[in-house]
Formats: sequence, structure tokens, C-alpha cells
Amino acid sequence: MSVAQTQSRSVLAGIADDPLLDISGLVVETGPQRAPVELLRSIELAIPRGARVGVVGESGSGKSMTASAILGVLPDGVRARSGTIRFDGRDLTTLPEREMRRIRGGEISLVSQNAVASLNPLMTVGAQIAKVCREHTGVSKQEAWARTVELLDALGIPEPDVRARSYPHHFSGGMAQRVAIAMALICSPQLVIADEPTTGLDATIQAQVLEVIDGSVKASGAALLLISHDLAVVRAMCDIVAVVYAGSLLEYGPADEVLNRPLSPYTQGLIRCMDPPEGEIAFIPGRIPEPGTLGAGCPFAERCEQATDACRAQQPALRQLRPDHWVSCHHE
Amino acid sequence: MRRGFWLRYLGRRLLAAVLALFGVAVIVFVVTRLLGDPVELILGQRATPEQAAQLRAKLGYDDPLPQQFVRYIGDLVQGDLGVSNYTQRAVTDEIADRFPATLELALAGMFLGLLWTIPLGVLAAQRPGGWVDRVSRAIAEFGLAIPNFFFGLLLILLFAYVLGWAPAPVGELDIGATPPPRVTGMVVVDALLAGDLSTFSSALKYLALPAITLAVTSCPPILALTRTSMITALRGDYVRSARAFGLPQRTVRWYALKNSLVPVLTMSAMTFGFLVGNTVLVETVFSWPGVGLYSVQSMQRFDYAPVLGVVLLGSAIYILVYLLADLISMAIDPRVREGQT
Amino acid sequence: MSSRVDDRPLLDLRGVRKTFAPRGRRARRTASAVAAVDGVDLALHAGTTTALVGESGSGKSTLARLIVRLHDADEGTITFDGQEIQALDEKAFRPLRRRVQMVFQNPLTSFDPSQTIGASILETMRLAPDDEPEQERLGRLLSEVGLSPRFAGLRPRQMSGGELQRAGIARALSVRPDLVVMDEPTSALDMSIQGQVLELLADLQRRHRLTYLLVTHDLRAVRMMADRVVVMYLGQVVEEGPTEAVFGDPRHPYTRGLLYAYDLSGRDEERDRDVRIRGSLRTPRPGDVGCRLVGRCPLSAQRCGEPQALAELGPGHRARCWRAAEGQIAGDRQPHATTDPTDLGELT
Amino acid sequence: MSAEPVSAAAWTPARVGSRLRPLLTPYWALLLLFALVALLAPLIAPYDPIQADLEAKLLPPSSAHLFGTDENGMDIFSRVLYATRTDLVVAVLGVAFAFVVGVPIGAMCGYLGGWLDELFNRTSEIVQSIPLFLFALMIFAALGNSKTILVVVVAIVNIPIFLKLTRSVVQPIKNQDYIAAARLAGQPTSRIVLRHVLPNTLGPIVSQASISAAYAIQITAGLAFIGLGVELPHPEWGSMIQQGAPFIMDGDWWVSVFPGLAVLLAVVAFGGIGRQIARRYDR
Repeated sequence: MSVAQTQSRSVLAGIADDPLLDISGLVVETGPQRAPVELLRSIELAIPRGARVGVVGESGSGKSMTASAILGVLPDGVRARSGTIRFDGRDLTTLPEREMRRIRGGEISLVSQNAVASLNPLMTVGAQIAKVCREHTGVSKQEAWARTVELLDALGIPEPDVRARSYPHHFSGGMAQRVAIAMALICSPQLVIADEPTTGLDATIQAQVLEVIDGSVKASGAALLLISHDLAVVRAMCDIVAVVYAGSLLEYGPADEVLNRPLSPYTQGLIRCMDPPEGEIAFIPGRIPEPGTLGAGCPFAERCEQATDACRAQQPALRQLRPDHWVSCHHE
Repeated sequence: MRRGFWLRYLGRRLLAAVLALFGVAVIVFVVTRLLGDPVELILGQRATPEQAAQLRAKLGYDDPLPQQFVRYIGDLVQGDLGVSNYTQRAVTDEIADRFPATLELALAGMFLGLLWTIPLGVLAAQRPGGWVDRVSRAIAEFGLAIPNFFFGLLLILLFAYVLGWAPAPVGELDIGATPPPRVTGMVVVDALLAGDLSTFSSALKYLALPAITLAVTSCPPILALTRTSMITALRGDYVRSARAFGLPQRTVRWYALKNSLVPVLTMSAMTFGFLVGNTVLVETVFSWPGVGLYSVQSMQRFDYAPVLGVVLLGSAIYILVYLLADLISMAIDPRVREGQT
Repeated sequence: MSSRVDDRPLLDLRGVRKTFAPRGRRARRTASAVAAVDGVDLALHAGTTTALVGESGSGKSTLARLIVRLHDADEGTITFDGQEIQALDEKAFRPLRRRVQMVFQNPLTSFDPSQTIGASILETMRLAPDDEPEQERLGRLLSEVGLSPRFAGLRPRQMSGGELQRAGIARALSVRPDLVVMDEPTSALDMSIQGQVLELLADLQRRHRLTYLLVTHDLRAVRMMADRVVVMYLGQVVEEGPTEAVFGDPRHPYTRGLLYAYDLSGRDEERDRDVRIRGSLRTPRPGDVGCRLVGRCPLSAQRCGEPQALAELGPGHRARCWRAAEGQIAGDRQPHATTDPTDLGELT
Repeated sequence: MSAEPVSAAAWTPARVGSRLRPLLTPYWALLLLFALVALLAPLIAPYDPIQADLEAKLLPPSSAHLFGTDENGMDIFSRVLYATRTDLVVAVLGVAFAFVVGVPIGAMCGYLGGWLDELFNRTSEIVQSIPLFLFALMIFAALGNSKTILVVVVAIVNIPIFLKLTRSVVQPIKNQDYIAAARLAGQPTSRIVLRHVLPNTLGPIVSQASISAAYAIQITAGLAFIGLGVELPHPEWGSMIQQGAPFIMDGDWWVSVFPGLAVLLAVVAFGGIGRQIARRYDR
């Protein structure tokens, strides 16, 4: 991936001394070179070591695309045009493929939304997890299998040695997600990316899975990047929140700051929708923009009550208005 | 898998196969006895009314249909496919003599077919729209479009007449050459078994052109399916996840290949079963002494019992090969094993 | 949300049961038929919004489709405005078709891709012809749901999910129905858009005195919209009552577990032990007569194996649990999991 | 010759006009050419197709005889032109018959399901397990050797293809919400199938019709090659190829090659159009 060399750290890097990961000026696009469609317009992010960062955004916000960009597994036809992704001192966008492969699954691992679909249907789950373990640690087959069974047990899967020998389609939603978490933790990575890990699960199962993620990531000491469209899930799990909208970061800061004293009108709207005042029906007017249909200004301008010509003309830069609390808005 | 399960599943599949074959027999019975006039079938158009009436009585075609049907199925079960009017030999024996030649041709055609369609399909899937993709699709489209007998003639024209590399299409061996002792009935194999290298190489030379004809004209659907199922596999969630977990490219590609193997296998089985029936024209062009040529010759001699015999044989092979593919895909894919898909 | 309750319910379901023969050769022989809806009583009062809540497999969607007669129940009666609708053949039922309409979950598949939105709405509108010219009526309907009349000429794939859902509502309203059954109307939409659709529905209810049955797993929508809430689990009603009562003072362990799982905010040891729902869904064996939550319920006991009746707990507030009936589960008084596991014996 | 069915897609007659313009590609041009040749053969053909000329036997292509002459001295160019009629008509008629029978039954099976669906599905699977050419031989054996029987063969071979394709395309549509919405609008099943099911399935079905026509031409030529469905000396591509076969080894290639190329081009035309329609309505 040849990406413009900008060595600058993310403006958010100040949130912690030497954050584990920080992204600055990430632009991802698709479509023909001469008429590219921007999926990510300007994404900034910082994940302190061992921290829990939640990225919340609705459809088309580019939250999942950010995860793919970090791991360098962007789908065909999608490319990172510019920006740096610094992880543990290295810029992932310039790393050679061989070294990048060592990081994928070894130092940064992914828990995806539909666990059953993300597992090879023709291999037993145990074999797949052991394969990842051996690929990164080089331990023997027996050792890898033992670690797999032990981890599955720790994640609450009954009869782990039997279930490890069964196939992905034997697992219910909740159990399959535990298998995916095991695969993500088998090599004790420094960062776990959970991309909508409980979307589509029933509330009771979602609660169980979130608890498993919470406990297991805490035990492994890894940092967590939780991506979700559900603000309530992010509020329950994360201590730092990043709000993204139509490919841009609008607000970033400690969870209680962002959720109790939100600066961006969009975040305020989302919070009202999550906890509407008694007897009221809360919503944000207007329509979610399609990628590539946005002008130069703030992506939320079209739906924002406080939008002025300045908002429509020029995308506001990220400004730090409170300690560790950034916002992209002209009006605060 | 528990032994009991396999046996029960196998039993059920075999029963389904037998039922399917019974269905084919019913169709043959309906087409020949109900739609057409069986006596005219046997005596041909030149028979006089008296002869026809006499034969009808002798063969019991005046009996009520159910009775005829039971007798027809009874004969089939005992492997009695009737007698050839032309040679007065039992059709079963005539077919038994010739089938190995067709099988040899079909196997060779299939082998060559898989040799070029699967690798090309996998390569084309790596970069959809790339030159490999465009070239292989052009070849596939050509192979599908050109009638196999015409392609055979072109091969003869080019390789036999113009270049002289291949022998004239006179059959399995030079005219007058002594065939190797018959073990399997497949000349190439028997020659090899007898260690007779010169006959072996000559037999190979005769087998080449008809086999290439089948490989190019019957196997393109395998290339198309390999390509599409590989593309779907490579874009599947589990391949993206395998990449996200840093597995090497060859492991990722093996995941995709193994998953696209099941549909490709079924398509290959159907193509092989189909191929056996399809050799009719290729055998005619290359005067290849198989059941295909035999059925054409019988048609031209208005000797219909053999034709029906070959129809049943071709269908039986198709059903058997389809069953085989089903069993193999069961071994590969646990979901098929448990009747999920 | 008008709370006036007249005497006779607009819709009255009694003992409704629907069994789906499992599809596919293998399933038909092994598992017996599964009762998706197993003996449900339900009453909807005119002008109110009743929410039907439950997780996947609860049978709430099946119940909704029975009410609009996309399927017919195996047992039980469905009475609409005093008339038993299952007994009517399609021709006799046709006049009632106009009075009961449905809004579907996935806006993208609720409109025929091969024709325009206008054509689809007209098709339903013609069920209740009136003298107003069709194009004018269509334009009025579209603007009533916040869409410009030009949407009538668009194809479904030219519109967003939120806009399509509004068009779906316009289609349902086009025949001036009395009852609108909504199957998860907002779950396919983004959070900021969901409110728009709920606001529109509340406004239309006030203007046209509509009765809603809102089928959803999203408790937030229930809090915003519903006068009454009916909680279903594995084909049975486990608790029903006014929304404030059921959400404020839940009496059935499943409702409490659902609310606890839903609010995600505070985890604490004690509620984890006494309230949290464990494990995953288990389809009941044909012989089971007892409570279907056994094994997942933190308060399972011997008596849970016996058939549980829907006990009256307050004005219109009922729960299907012997502990609730005996007042063991009430507001602040949270019973502890007094029973030791061995007592459960073969139940789990 | 099993073309895999293509996925469901939307296609409305109302807007065919605007959609056809981009379709004017080589395949359509080729098809148009064949159609014109079929119509105007008598005007274009330089010679009488069945007029033997013993002095002009096996002449190579020349200005006098563009495609040369066969062993009876007949002009191959004229015969190829006239043969277009038989081959195209047989293919189109056979496929049309199969379309008219297979599509409605397939739609009904897909939509209603039940024992009817099971019956038709099983039968078509059994019919399809009989290798195509042997099946054709059997029908000729039973019903005699004539051109009409050739159309019957082409039809019977294609009915299961249309039936199974339509069924597989209709089934997913049956459970869509817009079908439920139509039922809630009080529409009878027949109107639902006509107004909502078929328009959403015509895309893949029409493309299959074109692909089937391509194979029908191949089948016709193949059967004629072994003397079936042909009334000599009327010109037909397959039998012309067969007439030229014995002379290949003597180097007189043109007798077989020109009719062969005609078959190839006709199949490419129909097949290309079929794939094009499929791609156009997949999006």
C-alpha cells in the first residue's frame, strides 16, 4: 500500500503518553482513480495501552472500514490514499507484507460480527484456533490444541474438548461469538478489535457475550477497540468514546465526558435518541448521506439545527476544547 | 462418523439411485411403448400388416399395459436388454464388448478436461477481469459454442491431415493391428498391462484427438463454476478473517479452494455422467468403437433395442457418478453430512 | 397515548395455537412439530398501542402474521370487531382486509423492485376506493408521511431505508385501516432515523385514531410508544400489563432478566445472581408442561415443572409464574435464589 | 450442456425501449444477420441449393463458388444460406415450446410448492439424468425420423431446464414481504404471480431462453450429423458437415468447415445475448 508519508502523530495522541495505536489523517477511497468515492474522509484515533476505546457510528460512517484499514485487509477495490497508522512505534501502512502478517492475529486481532460466517465451515473450530496459535507462536500441535481447549473453557464453553472438535455451524450465536473471541485471544495480542461483536444477538445473549469480552480482555491486559452502532453497548464497555459520521471523526474523549457533556450536535442527538426524555420520541431529522455525496463542509451540516454557512463551506478541524476531549465543530 | 450413520446414509442414497433408474426405465417404457409403436420399432417401416400383427401377438404387445410393464421391468432386473435384430446377439453382450472403449474415452476426456479447467478457473478467480480471466473465459465460451463433432473434424484436419502428427480417425488402433489381450477392454490400459509399449503409444496417439475434443467442448461449465465459486469463496467472510489473523496466503487460498471444491465436484460428476452420453457424436467422427457409435449404427439400421439399452446404461452411469460425487462432497463438507444444506 | 379503554376489545385472541411442520426430510422425522404460538390470549383496545415483545423464537412475528391472516391458526379464535375472522373465506374476509394492514420489518424487501412506489401503494389503495382522484390521494398520503409526491415515481432502490419505511406506512394508511400491525418497523433502521418513524406513527395514531400492534425486540421503542406491553417467550405470553407496570415493576423472571440485559449500565453481583438469564434458548420437548424458562431462570425450583397459569397481579397486569402469583417477586423485594441447585433435580 | 441458472433480477416490459439501446452489440448484430439470411435466402443465394452439377464436384472456394462445392456439385454457400432457415426455426420453435410449458409450471411449483412441486421436480431430475443425446436417439427411435420430431426433442430436452430455473428463481421471491403486502391488498394468487412474481424473474428466464436456443442449434446440428431429423437433400448445417467428413483426410476441408462455422457463429450469437441479458439484469 503506497501511502503519502506523513510522519505526524495523530492530534489525539496527547490523550496518553505513547498511545498503543494512533491514526492520523486516514483517507480511504474506492471507485476509479479519476473519480474516487471517499469512504473515510478524515479519521483520527488514539488507543492508549490497555484502554477500552469505543467507536460509535451509524451505517456508512466507515467504522468497520477503519478496522480493516488498521489490519490492512481492505476489500478489493478499496484503498488507503493517505494517512498513517502508528502501532507500537511502527507505521502499519508502510510495513512489508511479511511483517504485517506477523501483526495480524499476533499483535492485533479481530472479533467480527457474524462469528459463524468468519470461521471456515469445513474445519473444526479447535483446529482453526490452533492453526492461528501455531502460525504466530510456532508451538507444537498438542500444545496449541491444549491452549485452545483451555481458552475455550475459560470463555465459558461447556465441554470444551468436545466442542472444539465440532464445526462452526453447530454453534448458536452466543457460543460462536465465544469461539471468535478465543481465536482473537489465543496469541495474547496487544490490541483486540471487536467489530459489532453482539449485533444481531438477542439482548440476553448480548449481555452474556459482552461480559465474556469484558472479563477476557481485562484478564489478557490487551487494549480493546469496540466498534458498534449501539451507543448503549459502547457506554457499558468503554472508557474512551470516538463518534464517527459519514467517514469523519466528529468527537473523541473520555466516555463520561462525551456521554454526559457532549460537544458535537450529532453526539447530543444520538444520546437523546438513546435515552429519550420521559414520554418523548427523540430523533435526528434528515437522511444519512451516501458515501461520495458530501460537499466540502461538515458532513453533519445537512441535518444539524445549528448549521451555518461556515459549516457547509468548510469541514471544521478537530479542536481540543477540554482536557482529552476533542470535537470537530465550528460552534462550540 | 459413526459407522451406523454412514451405512444408513449410503443405503438411503443407493435406494434413491435405484428409484431414479426405475424412473428412467419408466420413461423409456412410456416413450417406446405408449408414444411410439413398438412393433414398427422392431420390424421397421417396411413390415407388412400381417407380420406386424403376428409379432405383436408373439411378443405380447396386445397384453394389458401393466402386465407388459411388469415383464419389461422383470427383464431389466435380470439384465436382459433384449436382442439386437441385426446381430441376433443379446444387447447386454454387445454393450459389454463396447462399453470399455467409451469409458476409456470419457475418462481420458474428463482427465484432460479437469487438467485445464480447474487450474485456469482458480487462476482466473485470483484477479477477476485480469487477462487470465478474460482468456480462459474466451476459451470456455468457444468450447461451449463449437459443436464437439465439428471441433473433432477440425482437429483431424489440422493434426492428421495438415501436420500428420495424429493418425487418421479409424478407431482405437491401426487397421489390422493386433489388439492387446483383453483385460479391462480399454486398449491403452490393456496394452500397458501387457507391457506392449508400441501398441500402448499407438493407442495413446489414437486416443489423443477424441479425448481433447471432449475435454475442450464438454468441460467449460467446470471452468465457469470453479471461477465463480472461487471468487465467492475468496470474498467470503472466513477468508477475510483468515487474512486478518495473519495466516499465509497459501493457507488462505487452500481454505477458499477447499470450500469451492464441493460445488465443483458435483459439477464435474454431472459433466462426466453427461460426457458418457455425449460421446455419441465424437465416437461417430473418430469411428471410436464405443457404445455411442454402436447406438448410432443401430439407429441407422433401425435396430432399436440396443439404442434403448445404451440409454439405460448412460442414465445408470449418470446416476451412479452423481451418487459418487454426493458421497465425496459428504466426506468433505460436514454440513452436507448432516443434511444441513 | 390515549389510555381510554372501552369495554369490547377491537381484536380479541383466545387460545391461539400455530404449529409449523418442520421443513426438510430429516427434520420431519426427528423433531416433532414445533408450536411457534402455543395458546395465546391477547386483547387490543381501539386507539391504543400494544407492544408485543420477545426475543427470536418467541413467536411474536408469527402471531402478527396470524392476525393479518397471512397464516391461519391451528386452534383458537381471532375475533376482530366482534367477528371471528378465521371462519371467513377469502371473499367474505375481503371487506375486513381493508381494516387490518401491516408494516413490514425490512423496508428494502417490502416493495416490489420491478415497479414504482406509487404503483405499489395504489395496489393497496384500490382495496378501499373513494371518489377522490387516485393521483391526488396518493400525493396527499405521501406528504402525510413526510415524503414529497415525486417519490411516487421512484423505484425502491432509489430510496433510503427510512424513506421506504415511511412509504410502507403510507401504503398501510391508504385504506383508512382501524388496526395496523407493525412487525419490527424500526429494527432495520439507524438509531437517528428510528425516532423519525416512531414520531410519524404516534402523530398518525392521534390524527386517525388508529390501533397499533407493535411487534419489536427494542424496549426503547416500547417505552416511547406503547400503552400496554405483552412479553412472549417460546410461543407463550409470560407477562402482560400497562407499560409503566411491566417495566417499572416487572413480576416475571424473564421480563426482569430482559430489562436487566437491556439496560447494560450497572452490573452488580446480587442482580447477576438473582436476575440474569443464563444459557441459550432451548426448544421445549413435546411432554413439557411446566415453565419454559427452566434452566435459564435464576429462580428455578421444583414447582416450575408444573403448568403455570397467567395470574392476575394488578389492574390488567398478569404474569405466568407461581412465584409472581405468590407475590415473591415484587418491586423492591427481590427474592434471593434461595433454592439450592440439587433441589432442581431433573428440571435443568 | 447445463448452463447454471442466474440470480433473480427485475425487468419490466414498460422500460424495454430504453434498455434495448445499449444492447446493440456484436451478438445482436450477428443474430440480425442470421435472421435476414433466413428470410432472404432465395434472393441472396447465387445457386439453387439442391441443384446438383456433376461437372462441378468438390471445387475449392472460388469467386464462382464462394464456399466451394460438395461431392454432388451443389454450391455450399447457397446451401449454408438456406440451411439457416431449418436450424434457426427448429431451435427457436423448440425453445419457445419449452418456455411456454416450463416457465408457468415452474412458477406454479416454486410459488405453491407441495406435492405438485415434488412431482414435477422429481420428474425433471429423472429426465435430466438421461444424457441428452441418448434421450434424443430414444425419441427418434420411438416417434420416427422427421423435422417435427426434431422440434419435439429440442422442446422436451429444454422443458426441465426452464422448469427448474423458474422454480429456483420464484421460490425466494415467494417469501418476500412485497408478496405478503400484495396478499394484504386482497390480490388473488394468479394476479400476484403475474404482476409481482414473473416481472421479477423474467430477466434470468429470458437469458436462459437465449442460451437454450444456442444449445438447441448445436443439438439440431448434432442430430443431423448422425442423420436424424433431416429430410435430404434439403440443406441443413449438421448433415452438410457430415457429408464433408469423409473428404477431410483428402484435404477437401471446405465441405464441412463452412457449415460448421455457421453453426458456431449462430451458437455464439444466441449464447452471447443470453449472457449479456443475464449480466444486465443481475445488478
